[in-house]
Amino acid sequence: MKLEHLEARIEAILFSMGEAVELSAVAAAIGQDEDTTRKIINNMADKYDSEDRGIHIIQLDGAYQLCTKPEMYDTIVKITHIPKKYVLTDTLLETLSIIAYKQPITKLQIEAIRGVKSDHAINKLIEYNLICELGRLDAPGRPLLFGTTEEFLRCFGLKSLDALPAINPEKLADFRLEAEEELQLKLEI
Amino acid sequence: MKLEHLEARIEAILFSMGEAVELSAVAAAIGQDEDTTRKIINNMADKYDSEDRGIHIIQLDGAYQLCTKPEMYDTIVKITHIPKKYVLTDTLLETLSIIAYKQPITKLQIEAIRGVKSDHAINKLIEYNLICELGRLDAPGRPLLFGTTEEFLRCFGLKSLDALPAINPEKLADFRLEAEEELQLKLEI
Amino acid sequence: MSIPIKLEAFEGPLDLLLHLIDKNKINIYDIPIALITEQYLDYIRQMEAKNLDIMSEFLVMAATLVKIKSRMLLPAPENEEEEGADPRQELVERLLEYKMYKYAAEELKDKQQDAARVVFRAPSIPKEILDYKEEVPVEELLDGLTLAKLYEIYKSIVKKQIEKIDPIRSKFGKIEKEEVNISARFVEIQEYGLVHRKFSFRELFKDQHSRMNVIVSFLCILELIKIGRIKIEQENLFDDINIIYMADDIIQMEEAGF
Repeated sequence: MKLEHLEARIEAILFSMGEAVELSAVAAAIGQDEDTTRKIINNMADKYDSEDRGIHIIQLDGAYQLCTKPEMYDTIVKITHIPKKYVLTDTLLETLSIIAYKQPITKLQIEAIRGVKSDHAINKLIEYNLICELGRLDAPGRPLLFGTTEEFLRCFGLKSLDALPAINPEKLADFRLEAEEELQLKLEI
Repeated sequence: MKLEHLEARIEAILFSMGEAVELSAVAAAIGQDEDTTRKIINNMADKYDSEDRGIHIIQLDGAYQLCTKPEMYDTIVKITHIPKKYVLTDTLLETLSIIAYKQPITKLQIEAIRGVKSDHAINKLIEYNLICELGRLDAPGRPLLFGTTEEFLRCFGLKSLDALPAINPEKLADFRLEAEEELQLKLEI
Repeated sequence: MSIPIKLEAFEGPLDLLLHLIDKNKINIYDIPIALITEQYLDYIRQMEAKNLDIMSEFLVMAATLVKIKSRMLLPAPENEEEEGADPRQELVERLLEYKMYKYAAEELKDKQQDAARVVFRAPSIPKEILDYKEEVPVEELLDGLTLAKLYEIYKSIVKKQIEKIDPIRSKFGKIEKEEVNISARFVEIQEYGLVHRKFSFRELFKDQHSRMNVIVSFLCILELIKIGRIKIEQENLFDDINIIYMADDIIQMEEAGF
């Protein structure tokens, strides 16, 4: 099978599926192994980057999805009403970031960090499909464990959880420095 | 504005709209007259005909729409019918084991043992044809009784449920004693 | 001093604390507990105690601050070996962790704004392709599962269930809801009166002595006195109260207008 035909098939798959498609599924559908398929998709991604294309392939945790390029936003808004994505309140963002960085995590652990009840925030995040239940912790009461969803990756433009913004290393260094200074002070006393 | 940028915009528009878009609407969105827009779209259509593309532009009564090429049909059938890998989750295994060893059993009894709601697990096991309804318990509300299916037995090469490994023999003796006492009580009344 | 920001602006007690630390331009590791506690309490005073849940969370933090403050005022034990047992340490750890996630939340907010600029499309798979439903292969589903394994799982569940039983509470008796029917009791008392004519109040509870039953019976007696169907007498203080039934029939509660 010619490479071009395989590319065409992958484009058709991603276009018609709409949602993110696992690499393994794409590979099975075009009858190639995953490594080859990944290479083909990467090659396609380069072509999409060309300036006469308005769409491109994004990667979500080993799955692929077609979407418009960010710079097309203004044009699309002109022709259609893009449903406003929900605005996340500070409460929701705070809760979401704890879940994103500490998953899998229980409600109690979230509340311990925030210092406040978080039922409402958790329910809202589930409603928005940004987090989901990941099973239960094998502890008394078998509390539910929460983690982020694929939709979370999509909404925040992350390829995978590894792409979560690193918590500012400079800030962390500052904190450490302060702590050391403090220690010095103590020793002097 | 470079031609390439206009093409990119049109692709983004057709992709995000999904349905057919009137020429006039496309023209307005990219800020060009209809003639120019038509020419650009025709030019794009030629590019889509290239064999590395799986989608193309179709024209419908002066409107344009993106869709997969007809020859992609088989590929799309394949991607939607990729045999899934079916596995029993821990929750399903847990529920199945309870039903296997305590059948016939009601949903409430299962939930009492597991300590959590089990509707989803029971429904999935029914869907997988591993358990089935065995009738109703003669108790208030006449709850459904569940047990394992013949399919389940066949898979484990069991002739009948008697072949299921015995539950802790001591426990079983206890159960029997209780049952007998209960019977005695009933007879006395 | 007053803090000119509405309380709802804070996510919780840690958030408020961070704000105060920031406002006073102090090092998180070196919180002047006395000053912060005062400002913190000041703040709580301005709080409208509408939501007890929220209020209590702030109060817990205030109590923690006061506790740390008092511990810092106490002279340290002289033979203290482990240095640096700063009572603020735990609070500092919590604040740092919280600050980290608050910071990450801001970063995520930016990411979300960028990511919101792309548009996806809905699936467009022909219906006839989607409608095709595959049968679930049971063999595959049970692949690798043996009866022994299934039995192990079952045993572990049963074991967990036994461990879960509370050794103390499981011995408590059952609490049963009792049903006392006033109108039935109203008729019952009259029936008893018609047969016995004169009887003691106590007699009415020969075999039923739940509190609710006594109360309901007492109410019925009062009502029957009021409508003149019975009268009562008591010869000496603390003697049994005798009830004399005077009517020749029985009326329902509705007829009595009870």
